[in-house]
Order: sequence, then structure tokens, then C-alpha cells
Amino acid sequence: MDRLVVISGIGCTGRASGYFAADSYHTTHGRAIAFASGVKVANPDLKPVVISGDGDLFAIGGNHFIHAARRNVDMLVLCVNNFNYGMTGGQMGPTTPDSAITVTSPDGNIEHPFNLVSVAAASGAVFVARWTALHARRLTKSIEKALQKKGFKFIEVISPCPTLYDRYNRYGSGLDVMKKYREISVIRNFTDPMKAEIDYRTRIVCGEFVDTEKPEFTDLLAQQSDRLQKR
Amino acid sequence: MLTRQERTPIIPEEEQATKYQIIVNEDWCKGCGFCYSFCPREVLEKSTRFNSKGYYPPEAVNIDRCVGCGLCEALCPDFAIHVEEKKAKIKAKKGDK
Amino acid sequence: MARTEIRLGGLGGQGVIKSAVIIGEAASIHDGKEAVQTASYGPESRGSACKAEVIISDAPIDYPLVLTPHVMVALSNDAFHKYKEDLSKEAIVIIDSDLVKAGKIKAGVRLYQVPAATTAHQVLKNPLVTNVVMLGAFTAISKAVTPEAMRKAIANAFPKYKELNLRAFDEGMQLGHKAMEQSTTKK
Amino acid sequence: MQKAVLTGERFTQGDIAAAEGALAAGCRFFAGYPITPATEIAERMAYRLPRIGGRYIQMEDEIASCTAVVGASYAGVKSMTATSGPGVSLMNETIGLAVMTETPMVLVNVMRGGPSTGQPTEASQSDIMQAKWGSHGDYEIIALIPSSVQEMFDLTIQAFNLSERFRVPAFVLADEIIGHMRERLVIPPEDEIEIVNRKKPTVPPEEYLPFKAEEDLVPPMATFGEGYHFYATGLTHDERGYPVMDEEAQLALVPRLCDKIRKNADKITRAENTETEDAEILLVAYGGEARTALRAVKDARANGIKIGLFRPISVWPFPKEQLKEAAANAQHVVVAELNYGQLVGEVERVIRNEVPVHLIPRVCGTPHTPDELMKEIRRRIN
Repeated sequence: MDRLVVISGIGCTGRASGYFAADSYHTTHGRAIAFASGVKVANPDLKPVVISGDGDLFAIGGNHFIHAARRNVDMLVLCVNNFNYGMTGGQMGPTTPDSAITVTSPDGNIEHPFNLVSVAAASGAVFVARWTALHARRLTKSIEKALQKKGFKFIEVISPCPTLYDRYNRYGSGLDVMKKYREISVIRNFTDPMKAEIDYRTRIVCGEFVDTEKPEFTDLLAQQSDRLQKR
Repeated sequence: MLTRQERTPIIPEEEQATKYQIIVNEDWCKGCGFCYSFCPREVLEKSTRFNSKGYYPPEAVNIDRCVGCGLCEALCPDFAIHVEEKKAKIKAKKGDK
Repeated sequence: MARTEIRLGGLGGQGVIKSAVIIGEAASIHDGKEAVQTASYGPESRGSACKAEVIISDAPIDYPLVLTPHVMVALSNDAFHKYKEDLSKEAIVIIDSDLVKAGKIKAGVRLYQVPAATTAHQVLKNPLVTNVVMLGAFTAISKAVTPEAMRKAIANAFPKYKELNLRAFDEGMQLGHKAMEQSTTKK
Repeated sequence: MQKAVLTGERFTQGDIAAAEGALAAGCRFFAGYPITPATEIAERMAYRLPRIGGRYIQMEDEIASCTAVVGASYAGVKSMTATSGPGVSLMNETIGLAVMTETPMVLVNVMRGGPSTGQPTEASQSDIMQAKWGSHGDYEIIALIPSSVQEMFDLTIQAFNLSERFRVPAFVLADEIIGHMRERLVIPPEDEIEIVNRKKPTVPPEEYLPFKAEEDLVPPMATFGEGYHFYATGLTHDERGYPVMDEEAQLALVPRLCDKIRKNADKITRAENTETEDAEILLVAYGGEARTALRAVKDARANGIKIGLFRPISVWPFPKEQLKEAAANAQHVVVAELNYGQLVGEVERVIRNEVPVHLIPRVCGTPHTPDELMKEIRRRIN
């Protein structure tokens, strides 16, 4: 536990870092991954875990996400995706589905959403999984598995937003949404992340999609530095 | 093939009945219903009394059916549920160490 | 020597800034004087007129920029004409006679012509050392730095090509002495 | 293996001297993003850090760079970044976070002309106020301004020491003149360099309160991985580090963040006087422009003019007491700066209306020449 550092950004999930009896840090909006990169590079013995939301990680923090994944910096990024900016009152964000209603897309969202597992895989993550909040035990197992791996790991957790997003779109209570997950989610491990469908109404493909190995950034830095110091 | 009579139940009912307890911090509950709706053994049910916030917290009506899977604990968005093995078992665990 | 202001002008890529750094290092580290080197940085790094300047002094240097150069070394025609206007009276001007056509120049200025490019090509067989040939001539003519200090700074600046550059420097020194015999002062 | 402290003499650039100063101070982490005229610092760090067991990372932007530095500092490593004004504009968000979470870190800003992209390759001192007020909210910060290549080295070490001592980000506010020019740099032997490290907790983890200040208003700092299991947040927090949104929490925190600098100002501020004892005209200048001013003072003194130079070395906190002393006999105070008037406001706050305060601004990308400066001084005084 002394090696764990839990880092969060801003949003509904932002306060998550405060729930751990571990070293933890609550950054500004979008910057959790950049902070975690600093932590990991400065002290590679530490195990950073970033917990944040879809808006934080993929809109304002999107650049940090793709570059940390590209570098393959060792960290686990857990994204709680509720399809909107919940904490600020339910505005549309980078994962808001086509035509969905939010307070800043009152006539239906015309933007195309990110498929987060696809972004993560394309950016170079070595482990990519998606579960819904209902898959609590499978999610726990994926987290355990990801923590054993070295590199940039990404797990998306589809989560209800009963007070805002689900209400605006008339999906019912949190319980209704969770029941919907049970009905429409399918587990398809090693599906091509590009094809890992995510449709709130019809089908959510869950599972572990990517589990691969490649050299990790701080290991490469250390190797290079060791080589240079011997000169 | 073993006949049904020959098989030993994996979880003997009588042992099971004393194994787990579910502790609910009722005042943290916001009544979402996840715990009792998704309990695979139908251990939990919505209670009929209000908590201090005006929600109906869950109660373990069939605790003898609980297999300690912890799904209710994991699903609770408010950290209001805690599933644990009963004390006898806990003692044994400590002794193991 | 109170304060000697030196300007080197040429085209980006000719080693103008590097030459100024070598002079500065020779003066401040190896001759034990004070020196400041500055350069004007533009967005282009190759092919446009550029200048680098050095101030050498016995006393600490306050104002770090060149006001009226006492010595100017020119490696290109453009640079020569662009940077010659604010020379001090009796300034020393050293030009690479292969690359610069000395036109009108202020009265009182002493002009020295050094065939550095030809020497680099024909004697040293490497056009890249043209600037070091000019540094040799500069050292011989200006006496702003000692040859020993320059040799040390050149050796530090080109650790892999030390021998070639030191030969270029020596050739330049000789060209410098020759140029002094032929020099003219514009009246 | 290369040495961290390259003891000896060399003829080098201000930017390089800042990098070497950082290494000498114990910096072992650098995160940055290329920008003129500060890039040489990143380049030097990219070359030097891996050779002495440190780490360099080029991030995707300045926001990420500054944030990674905060993370690295919390991971227990002395850390810095270097940029120019446009980069600081992006970093300001994280500078606020660093102030709020009391993070020791150093930022070198090699200033260029602005606003916006401005004059990338020209000299300016127009980020004086940005350094102080760049992020939102009430806070104090430390900023030192070097006037020579040697000071780029020395003040970078001092910036680290002050930053570690007071758990606050410290700026080295250089200008392009000092950043790019070359001069002799003397690096002393390693054991002659004074190094200050952050205070560490002396209590066991269960008693540790990460934001409980000691008498000097600075809390001891645990780092990640030491077993203290603490939490830090950019939200208003109590001594435990947990968010508390009430009046008392803000009142206990924000004044302390300011006061730990204000009340310790005598330990932070520094300034240099030249011929100020009998000066009837007090010239105030700093950074690259101070070298013009020094020459102007010498020339004017040679002509019998009673003029002296006050050079603030720390601009934040501003050396008020030192200025009062230097201006004791002055009938005119003249501020020359490479901007359209920034530090002059601070000078006016100190001098009040006792004697006239004149501003000589310059925004064209080069410093005044000594003659131009003297002409401007005469014009204002007569």
C-alpha cells in the first residue's frame, strides 16, 4: 500500500482519491494523468492509479491521456463514464451519444462521441477493458489484473447518472439504468476495440479487449540513463 | 456419474447459516435499490422503515442464504454496506497467520 | 585595454556564433579577462545575414551589448555592408577577401584582406574551417586575445577535429601577418 | 558517469547556467515543452539528467509539464521546468495548484516580448506581474531576477533553496539578454554550495497532519511512498489535507499561504546597491536592463551627477525595506524596465508621494543603451 498513489481530477469522480488510506492527490481539471506521469518518472517504485471521469480524462485532459498512453507510462487509468459533465450540472461532453439531451445540447447532441476503449487502444495502452457499474466483481478482477501489469492500463466503467443525464434522456432511475445494463450488455473478451459497440439503448460490449506487452517508459528511461552513466 | 445423493454439497446449509453478516450503515443509504435488486441469492430486501434521510434502507431478510459474494457491497454507491464473515471464522483466519 | 568591442558578421551556417564563443572563451577563461558574447537571433538559422558580438575588458563588463565596434570580422558581403555603419573611429576591419568586396568604408578604418575561403579549400582541403582561418587572422591582427588562449579555446570547441582546426588557425595567423604588411587605412 | 556539479570555469550561456544551477541544487527531474528563448535549458537538462541518474521528460504541453513537476516534487524529487511567458500563461493553472498544495518547485521564465506570441527572440521584462498574479486567488510567490550568467546559476540554486524552505513555487525571471548571452561561469566545489531541503515530518504517520504548519508557518512535507498515506487537494482544506468548504478553513489556510512569505520576507528579499549612499537620483533597474543602468550610473558619476542604482534581485517578495533605505537621500526615483511599466507600481507603493517616481519604459525588444537611458533620465528630471 505504501507504493500506491491515487490521483484524481475534477468531477463526480474527482473526490475518489480522498477515499483511500493511501497517498493521494486531487489535481486540477484534466491534469491527473500529467501529475501521475511526474510521480512515476520521479519515483518509478510508485504505482499511480488515476481515477477520473470522461470529461476530465478525454476533453480537457485528452491530450495528456493520449500522450501518456503513447509513451506507455506505467499507471492504471480508471475512467468512470457517465456520458456527461455531472458535477457542473449535466452538460454534454466528449462521450455524450449522438442526439442525447443535455443542458448544453437541449435539442439533441450533434457531436460524435469518443469510443474510449478505441481511443485507449489506438493510443497504445497495453491493457484495455470496459465494464458497467453492474459488473462490480469482473471490474474488480480486471483492476487486480491490470495492477499486475506494467505499462499504461485503461479501464472504462460505464456508470449511471440518475440525477442528470439519465433523467434528461428519460432512462429512469439509477436502478432502471442498472437493469438496462443487465439486459443489453454482452461480454466479448478480445473484441477489436474499434468494434466494441457502446449504445446506451441497445448494446454495450464489455470485456477485456487488449492485453499485450511492450516496453514501459520509465524502464526505458532507466535503461538509457544506466547506459549513459556507465560511459 | 455420481447420483444426487452421493454428492456432498459444496456449501452445507447449516454451516452457511452462521457464516456471514451484512452490516448496513443505514444513514448513508440513498435508497438506490442496487443491493437488493441484484443480490444473486435474494438475501436483501427493501425495508419498511425510513433512515434519517427519508430513504428505505435494505435489510438482510435471508441471511442464511448469503454466500458472501460481496456484490451488494461492491455495488453500493455510498459505501453503506459491509459484508463480513462471522467472528468465529475471523478468529480462525487470524490464527492461520 | 579598457573595453574592446568585436563584431563578427556572416551568413547563418558559417560558424559566426561559434567563432564569437571561441573568442569569448579564449579571453575570459584562458586569458583571464572579462568577456561577454551575444548574438542576434532571428527566426532563420541558415543563409541570412547574422552577427555575433564579443566584448573583452580588463574590468567587469556592465552594459553587455556592442555600441561601436573596434574590430569587425566579415565573412559575407551582405554582412559586411549591413553591419559596418556604426564602426568606431580607427576600427579594424578584417574581411574574407574571397567572399567580401570591400566597397566604401568610413575614413580612419583599417582594412585587412584575408583569403580565408581559398586557404580553407586549397590548403586545408575543408571549406568548413574558413571561420577558424579568419579567427587566426583576427588574433594576429587585433591582438585582442593571445594565440595561446585561442588555441586552447579552439581545441575545446572541436574535440574531434582539433588538429585540423589548429592548423587552420595557424594558417590564419600567417595570413593575418601578411595582411598587416599590405594593409591600408582609408583616408 | 558525469558529475552533477561541474566545478570549474566555463564560458557559457545564461540558460545553460540555469540548468547547471538546478543540477547543483539537487534537481533531478525536469519536465518541459520547447519554447524560445528558454529551450536551451530543456536541451541541457535532456542531455545532463540521464547522465547523472535524473529524469527528463518532454511533455505534450506546458500544462502537462508544470503538472508533472508538481507530481515529481510530491514524489520526493527536486523538480523544475523552464519556459517563456506564453508557456507560463498555460502553467498558471498548475502554479495555483502548487501554491495551494505547498509544492516546492522552480520555474525558470526566460521572458520575451508579449502579449501572446509576441517577440520570441527578443528581450523583455514584461512578465513581472504575471509571475505575481498569474494564477487566480490570493497567494504569494518567490521570484528572483538574475543580471548575469553567474547569477543565472547562483539564483537558480537560491530559488530551489527558498522553494524547499517555504514550500512555494519559486521563479527565476530571466530575460532573453541574460538567457542567451555568454559569460564566464564559475561553479564552486560541491561542498561549498549551500543546499536547503524541505522539512520532513518528525512524527509517526498516524500523528502526521500534512498541512499543519510549524511556527514559521510552513508545514513539514512527507512524500509519496514513505508510508504517511496523506491526501492533498487543490480545494480549500484543513490541516489533515481534506476538503473543508467553510469560512474557518479558508481563513486558516489562505492567510497562512500568504503570510508564510510576507512574514518571512526578511529571509527572502535581496537587492544590490551601487553608489546609493549620497544619491540624489535613485535609478531602479533589474535583470538585463540593470547592466545598462550600471554603466549609465558610472558615466554620470564621472560627470559629477549624484546618482545611484538600486537593483532588486528578488522582485517577489519586493525588497521594500531595502528600497526605502537606498532612497533615503533621493530627490528623484527613476525606474527603467523593459516593459510598459510594471515594477514601477511597487516602487511607488514604497516611495509613496515623498519624491517623484519616474518611469522609463521600453518595449521594443532591446535594452536601452547607457546614453539613451541617461538622456531619458535628464529629460524627466529637468
